[in-house]
Amino acid sequence: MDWAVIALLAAVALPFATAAAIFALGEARTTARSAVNVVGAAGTAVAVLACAASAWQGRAGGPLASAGIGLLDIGFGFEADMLGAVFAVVAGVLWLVTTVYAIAYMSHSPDRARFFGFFSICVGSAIGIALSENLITFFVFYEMLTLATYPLVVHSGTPAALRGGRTYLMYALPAGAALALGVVWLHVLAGPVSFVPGGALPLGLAATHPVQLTAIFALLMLGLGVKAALFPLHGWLPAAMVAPAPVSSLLHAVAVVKAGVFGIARVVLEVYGPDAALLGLTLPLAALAAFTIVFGSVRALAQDDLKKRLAFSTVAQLSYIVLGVALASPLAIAAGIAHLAHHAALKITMFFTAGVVAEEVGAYRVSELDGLGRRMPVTMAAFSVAALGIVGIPPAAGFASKWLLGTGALDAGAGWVVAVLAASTLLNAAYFFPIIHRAWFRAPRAEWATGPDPGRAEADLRMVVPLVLTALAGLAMGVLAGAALSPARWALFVAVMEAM
Amino acid sequence: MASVMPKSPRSVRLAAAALCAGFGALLVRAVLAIPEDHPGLAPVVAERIAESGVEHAVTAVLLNFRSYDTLLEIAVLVLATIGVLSIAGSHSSVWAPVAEEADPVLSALARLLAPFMVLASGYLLWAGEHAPGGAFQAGSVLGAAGVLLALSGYARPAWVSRFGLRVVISVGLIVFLAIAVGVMFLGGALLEYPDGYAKALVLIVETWLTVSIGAILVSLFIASASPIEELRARAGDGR
Amino acid sequence: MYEALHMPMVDPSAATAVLVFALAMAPLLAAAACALPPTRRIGPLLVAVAAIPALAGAVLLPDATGEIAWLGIGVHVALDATSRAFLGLAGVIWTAAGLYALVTVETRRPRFFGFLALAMAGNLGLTVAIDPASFYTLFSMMALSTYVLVAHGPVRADEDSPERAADARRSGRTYMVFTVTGEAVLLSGLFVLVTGGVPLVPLAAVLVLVAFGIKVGTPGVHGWMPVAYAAAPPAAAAALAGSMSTSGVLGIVRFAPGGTDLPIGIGVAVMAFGLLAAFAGALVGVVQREPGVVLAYSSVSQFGLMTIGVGAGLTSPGLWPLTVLAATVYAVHHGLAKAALFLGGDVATRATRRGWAVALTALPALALAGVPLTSGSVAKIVLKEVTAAAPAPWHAALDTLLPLAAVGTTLLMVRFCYLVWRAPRPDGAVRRTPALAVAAWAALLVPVATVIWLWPAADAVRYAAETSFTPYYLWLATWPAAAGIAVAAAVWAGRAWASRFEGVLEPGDAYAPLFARMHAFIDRREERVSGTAAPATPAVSAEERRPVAATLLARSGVWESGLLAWATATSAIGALTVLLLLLAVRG
Amino acid sequence: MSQTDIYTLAGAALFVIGLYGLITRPHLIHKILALNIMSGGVFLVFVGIARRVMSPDPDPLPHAMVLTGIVVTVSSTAYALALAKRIYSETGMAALDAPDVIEEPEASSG
Amino acid sequence: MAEALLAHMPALAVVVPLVAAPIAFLAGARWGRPVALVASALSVPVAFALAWLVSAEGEKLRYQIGGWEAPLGIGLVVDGLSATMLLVTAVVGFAVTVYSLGYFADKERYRFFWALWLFLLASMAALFLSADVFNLYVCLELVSVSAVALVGLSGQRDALVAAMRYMLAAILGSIFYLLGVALLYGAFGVLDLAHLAAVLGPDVTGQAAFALITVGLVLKTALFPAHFWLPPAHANAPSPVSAVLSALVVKGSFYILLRLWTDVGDPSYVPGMGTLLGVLGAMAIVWGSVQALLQERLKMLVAYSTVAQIGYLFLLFPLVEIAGSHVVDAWSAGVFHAVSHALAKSAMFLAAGAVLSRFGHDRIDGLGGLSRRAPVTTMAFGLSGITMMGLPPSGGFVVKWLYITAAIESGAWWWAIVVLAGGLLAAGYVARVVVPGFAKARDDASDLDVDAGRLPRRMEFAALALALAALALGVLGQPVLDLMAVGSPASGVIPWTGQ
Repeated sequence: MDWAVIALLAAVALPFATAAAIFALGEARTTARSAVNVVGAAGTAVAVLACAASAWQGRAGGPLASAGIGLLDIGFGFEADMLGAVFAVVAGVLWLVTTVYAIAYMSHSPDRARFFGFFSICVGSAIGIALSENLITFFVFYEMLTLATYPLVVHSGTPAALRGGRTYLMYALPAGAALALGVVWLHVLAGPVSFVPGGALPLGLAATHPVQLTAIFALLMLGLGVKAALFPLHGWLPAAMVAPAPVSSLLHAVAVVKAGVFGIARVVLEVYGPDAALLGLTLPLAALAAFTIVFGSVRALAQDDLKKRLAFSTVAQLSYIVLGVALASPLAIAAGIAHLAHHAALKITMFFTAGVVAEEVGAYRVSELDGLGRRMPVTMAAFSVAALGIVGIPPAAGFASKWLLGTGALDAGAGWVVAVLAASTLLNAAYFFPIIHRAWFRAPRAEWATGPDPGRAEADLRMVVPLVLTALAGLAMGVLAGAALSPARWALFVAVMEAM
Repeated sequence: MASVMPKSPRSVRLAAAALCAGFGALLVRAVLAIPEDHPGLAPVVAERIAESGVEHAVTAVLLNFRSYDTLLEIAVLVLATIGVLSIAGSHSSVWAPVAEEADPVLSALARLLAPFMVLASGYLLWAGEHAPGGAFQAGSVLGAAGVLLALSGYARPAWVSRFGLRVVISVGLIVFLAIAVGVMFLGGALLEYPDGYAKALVLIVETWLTVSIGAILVSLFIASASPIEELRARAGDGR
Repeated sequence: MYEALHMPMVDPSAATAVLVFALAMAPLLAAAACALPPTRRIGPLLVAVAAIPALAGAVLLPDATGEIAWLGIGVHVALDATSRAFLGLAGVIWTAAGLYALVTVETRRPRFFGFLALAMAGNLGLTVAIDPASFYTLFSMMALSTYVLVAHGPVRADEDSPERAADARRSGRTYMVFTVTGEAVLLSGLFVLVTGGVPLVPLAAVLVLVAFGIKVGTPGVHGWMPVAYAAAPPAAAAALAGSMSTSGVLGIVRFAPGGTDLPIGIGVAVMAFGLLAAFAGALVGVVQREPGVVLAYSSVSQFGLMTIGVGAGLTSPGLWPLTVLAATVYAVHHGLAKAALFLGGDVATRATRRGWAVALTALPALALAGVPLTSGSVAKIVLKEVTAAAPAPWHAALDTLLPLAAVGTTLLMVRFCYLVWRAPRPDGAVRRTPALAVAAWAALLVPVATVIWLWPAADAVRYAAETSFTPYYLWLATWPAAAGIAVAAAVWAGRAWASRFEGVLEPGDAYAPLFARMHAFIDRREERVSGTAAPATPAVSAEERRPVAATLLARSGVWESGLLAWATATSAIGALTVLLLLLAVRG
Repeated sequence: MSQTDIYTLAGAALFVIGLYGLITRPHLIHKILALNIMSGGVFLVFVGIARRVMSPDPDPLPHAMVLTGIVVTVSSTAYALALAKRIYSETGMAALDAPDVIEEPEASSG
Repeated sequence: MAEALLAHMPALAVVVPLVAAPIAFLAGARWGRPVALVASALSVPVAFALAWLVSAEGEKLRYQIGGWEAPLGIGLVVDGLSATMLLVTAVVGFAVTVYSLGYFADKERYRFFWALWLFLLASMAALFLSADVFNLYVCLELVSVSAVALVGLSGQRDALVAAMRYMLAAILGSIFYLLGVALLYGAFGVLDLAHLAAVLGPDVTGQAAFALITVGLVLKTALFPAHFWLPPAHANAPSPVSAVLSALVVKGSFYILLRLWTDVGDPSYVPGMGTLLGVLGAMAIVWGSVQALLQERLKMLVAYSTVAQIGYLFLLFPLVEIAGSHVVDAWSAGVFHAVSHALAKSAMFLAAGAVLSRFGHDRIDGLGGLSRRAPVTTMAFGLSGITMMGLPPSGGFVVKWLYITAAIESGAWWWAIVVLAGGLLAAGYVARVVVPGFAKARDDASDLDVDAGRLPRRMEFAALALALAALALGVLGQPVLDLMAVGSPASGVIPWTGQ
């Protein structure tokens, strides 16, 4: 086994091993558990980066690191390819950051062993999703993610949390059923489906079985659309915001939701490939994504709860990725894939901030954020950078995706997308700028001034440093979008491969 | 027991009658279709009976050709007995005198009959080798003797301890199993009696089975026979 | 972006371009200085001088082009005649504004200077970034940072109050609505422009023109301008009016698809909007009560004139290079003059005895009016060269109308000077206007007077400069100003009657009621939301309504107990037996 | 219809009768008895089958099976009776279902 | 010696627990425990050895008891199916034994448990090995009596009534079965399964016999609507017993059905029978799940879950009947379900039993904060719930995968809908237990006794181990799939064995 295979297996296995160790250590041994957690996360980060490196080595059609185990006639397989590496690195690296954040954030919370254990499982599932070589492996990890997220959503155990969790399951489980049906059906129809850039369906199948393939596509989208929060399957995401901040940050802004869009990318690009357009499946998907973008933004506008506003923003932003993939021109695909990383860094920053704000000053609503910039300037600066980035204000990363998406849409002959982007930009600004405005331009709320050092009272460094890092990453990914190995450049490589 | 005998509603009875009528008709159809032109396994039994160590075909089937059935059947019997013991309350309710005061006539009759019944049991056991009979019949008679004694006020003999009771219930099965497994050490399969030993081994098995079956039947009877009121009273005490 | 897939070729001449860009980005360092605690004190000073490197670059460096591939999604930089002019303009104005702010802004300095620097960097950078993405990036950086400046509130600590700060934030809100809309339209337009292909060029043109139209206060999308100009601190207003709005002109010059065969209607429409701006700006402006608002409407009017030129240029492809030159010259002239007016107005109102200040302020005012010997007269001649080539009815009409517009400009300037003169005197403690502020203003007057004469070799400009001394043009430049002054005198004479018109139109004119409603709505909503700690949602209503499914579910439990009853169950088995036997014996 | 059919038909009849009783008789002892009647029916069917065989002696296999079956039935009946008795002693009831499922008695036959 | 030992493995699988049973009876309350532990532990290597033998051989093994060849004597047959079931029995049996050591700690009341328990294990082994229809009857009775005796063991009122109901149903089922055997013998004159398969022909008596046997076994398997005895019996039995009843005992009668319908005959022997069983199975899935949603007691919920999960077993028949060349997927699905459900359901009952014995009640309403109070047990319950839902990675998922594949392949896609709907309903009832477990522990809302002591670790971990095993089947299930395919009716066309 060469290093690449070891890295591949380690990337998938380490989070699960970490989870097992956390469960075994139990509630009482906080220090050991945290140490294990950080070490596991760091190891995972290294492993996913190594996977990315091996994917980069094999980018020109060279052999990719792969491993698997047989079951039925297809088995579970893993492979470190360029597309998967994007998601794996995003999930793996942000996990390390989030772990540090979460250890501080949860330091006074009960049931931490349970929390961190399931958290690790979620990340492992996300990485498994990223590195899956075929549809069934993908599905297995996808469903694991579904379940492992649940305990985190309901972690606080309040009635609201339980309600949120129930809503989550009500969406996720039927979706899993639809996905299962789609996956099996496709397997029956097309045989084992490995992900191949440019599509994996046997030649001529689209011509002979158009109706079945369309139905399967619909089932798959139904299954994946829930995690991707495509309208009208998005309802669980705002409800799931009852989860603790680290969950909202990494899972509901990155790992879980992006598992959905990543799956859509896999299915559209590497299963259906050109057949998707041939069967007329991409345009409806693009239209749905476009609608979701506008819809999510409009809903975000009406939310006073900070995390819900962010959640609806996520609903809208995820559809950028779907839209890019559905448009299927190289630049649009690149936009989608790049946005996977861009949005991750930006949105996680915002959720980190929301958590810090809730924890430190007990503010949960946008209307409670008056003057917060003066109370915790670094935190709110990071938030503002991220918000501007999401709006698509250059030079933060959101703009790079938006630019690629716009040009890609026109390449694909879908000029209407530009109008959607414009509308989305306006709406994004309309729901984010008031937050920034409040934080920086309104007089601070009276009760905050009573602290020992009212002017400068940032939260625990273990929380502030992660969110600053992610904000900087979000900035850097935009500023250095053209640099080698930037997500945008990487996405372009992938997109060119996919489109060939 | 209870003074009222409830019945099901008329609708249930009508539905059941209709169902049973239909079922009966179909069953008759199936039963009448049983072919009469094949011999079953009788010829095979007849062919191999000489190797079985017994002369009577049914006994040969029961204790040699299909001795495995019998082994399991004894297991059922022992098992049921354990089950009864497990819900009958304490050991003491088993093999306890059923009646407080023995009927003098019954008592005399029991004294008179019991030795003969034991004797008859022995005969049945011996006869089973070549004529209808065998361990079950013998055990039944033995059990009947025990029941008679119990009904006539005889208590459990003092030497029959808890452990002793368990031994006597299970000894037949244990011996049977020991022989079944023991012959495997002689190179055969399970229950494969070595040539020439079949007769003796079958007899040994039957003898111990008779003892156990007798004991089991008595136990079952007595466990079921103790007065309900007494049981209820005991249950009431327990609460 | 496809090129980005391969490693970019290193262009030897690119070094200069990279250097220019780096110089333009120098304010970012100053911004960082403002943000970081250790250097926070010297941050403002650094900001004040942050534009000087770029200015030096504009003056000293040779023409150059190049690409910085790793930055953003690839930044294309060019230092050519146009960008040199705009970079120079920006450098001068930002330096003056920065120095002026350094000594006049007393409140919230770190934030103010930090964002001043960000806006500065964006403004300086966009003058040399020639690819759409980078231009847009820097344009956005500039425009959005400006929000902080507009919403800053009073600069003097003794005038600061929550109410006034809130007023400023409302102005900022207005600014933001227009700016973000502009960003979105611009982005759309740039997308279409870059990838839309030939058939979509008209669409691209319209989108780009609308987007930059917002920046230059084209009628219909001008509403923010009077509000923001008036609300911004004077230094910021000077930069905003002098340089940042002017970058809208640069945007049009760079990205409006001039030089191509556009439908003539676009050019004509642009000219029509320009004319409307020129006259309506003047008419609405003269009834305003605040000097800043008057200047804003003056900007509307002035940009209208430039718009007329652009419109004319768009009507014929061959005319575009001259149009670019004319727009550039006019933009530089106007930018410098307008910045000087803003600073001068502030210097004057700060003074108790303000005669000298008003007098000096009149200089750029006269330049705007285009009186002879001023930059205005030359700029107008260059512009006229373009409009002269406009299609048939327009060229004649413009000949008649443009001088009338100059009358309007003169009236606005008179009104401005009057308002400054009449502005309330600072009471009580005498606060001297800082010498550096006065110096910064005065320094700005120098290029106002000189730059047009020192314009780098461009035949059209040189020709215009020479032409401006011909009697015809002297007359042409003089009479509108004279007429304007005459009208002003007449109004003064009839001020009892005329004063009824004062303030008939709020800043923002047609938009004013809209703004009022918007602010009222948002303010109300914010108050309401802030006031209630928890939303009044019914706690159990959803739980208590029992859906049909739940009822069925509960009912099924009853059925199950029926199924569990012995008679039912065994009957079911009997039925099953009958069924199975029927299947079995039917053969 | 041969002579042996009488056995098998009688067995079938017993089976059905037993089934009817099992369904309709709520009393536990009745149910146990009904099951025994059904078993008896099955044994009769076996006996009939043993006699059908084309040989002078009856087939010993069904007989052996009947014997085994009897012992098994005895065992389970014994356990069922013990159970019924224990239930009665615990609950005072000799039926499986709550009284409301069963109709009120028409007459006492105890 | 080793070879001789291997040759006797089929007999040993029965004999080991069967010998231990009376010994445990003799040994009494105290010494019955080690006897049971040793015997159940020994069964595990025996079962593995058998599995290994069968895999190595690649075809059915026969063992003739008493040395009498088939039509006369009784044979034991070991093929992939029986080896698989034996393996599951041994593994679950051992885990439950370990659990029971904790559950029945020092309880004189349960002194007969160990003997009854070993009889049950022995009878299950005998049943899975028997190659003779009449011997199977005796095995069935042995299973039933030991199972019923175990249900009634506690002597509590509900348990006794449940046991009575179970007993009557079991006897009724046996009688139907025996009547079927009588008719089979009457029709064909043989009892051995292989000989029966050889002579089986279209014959009214034979078909009626199959119908009667099916009724009897359906009753014993508690397929809807014959499930009336199961919920009270499984819910009121001592928890280790519940585990084995749900995991193994119902599978015993299903196993015989499977043998008869896919090994001796095939579903087309009585046309329409497969579809009928499938429809009942589908109804069981829906009805059982819905009832599970309504239960107030944890163990009742789990019992109704069994009613539902039994339905999955019977989906095998219509799919095998219509699947044509895709028999393999449907058949494997059914058998694999028997395996994975056995592991998961026993884990579930053990977990439920742990809750019940620790907190003294199993009212679902009173389980708030369970995950905090008993994390390992909650985890075990949740993990086995994953198998119930059929979500990956679990054995249940493999089942779902195979069933859906078979349904789509054969064009009978509605069975796939049933399978998926059942998974969702399962999620519903699993959530009813797991969700309150996450609820914030408030003193007024939780009914969990704060002072309740710790459960013995072996109890909690026995449940967890079984749940993990069920989960592992979803990833590492290939050896099991390979094993059960050996000598199966579908082995000729099973692609994964390469045959």
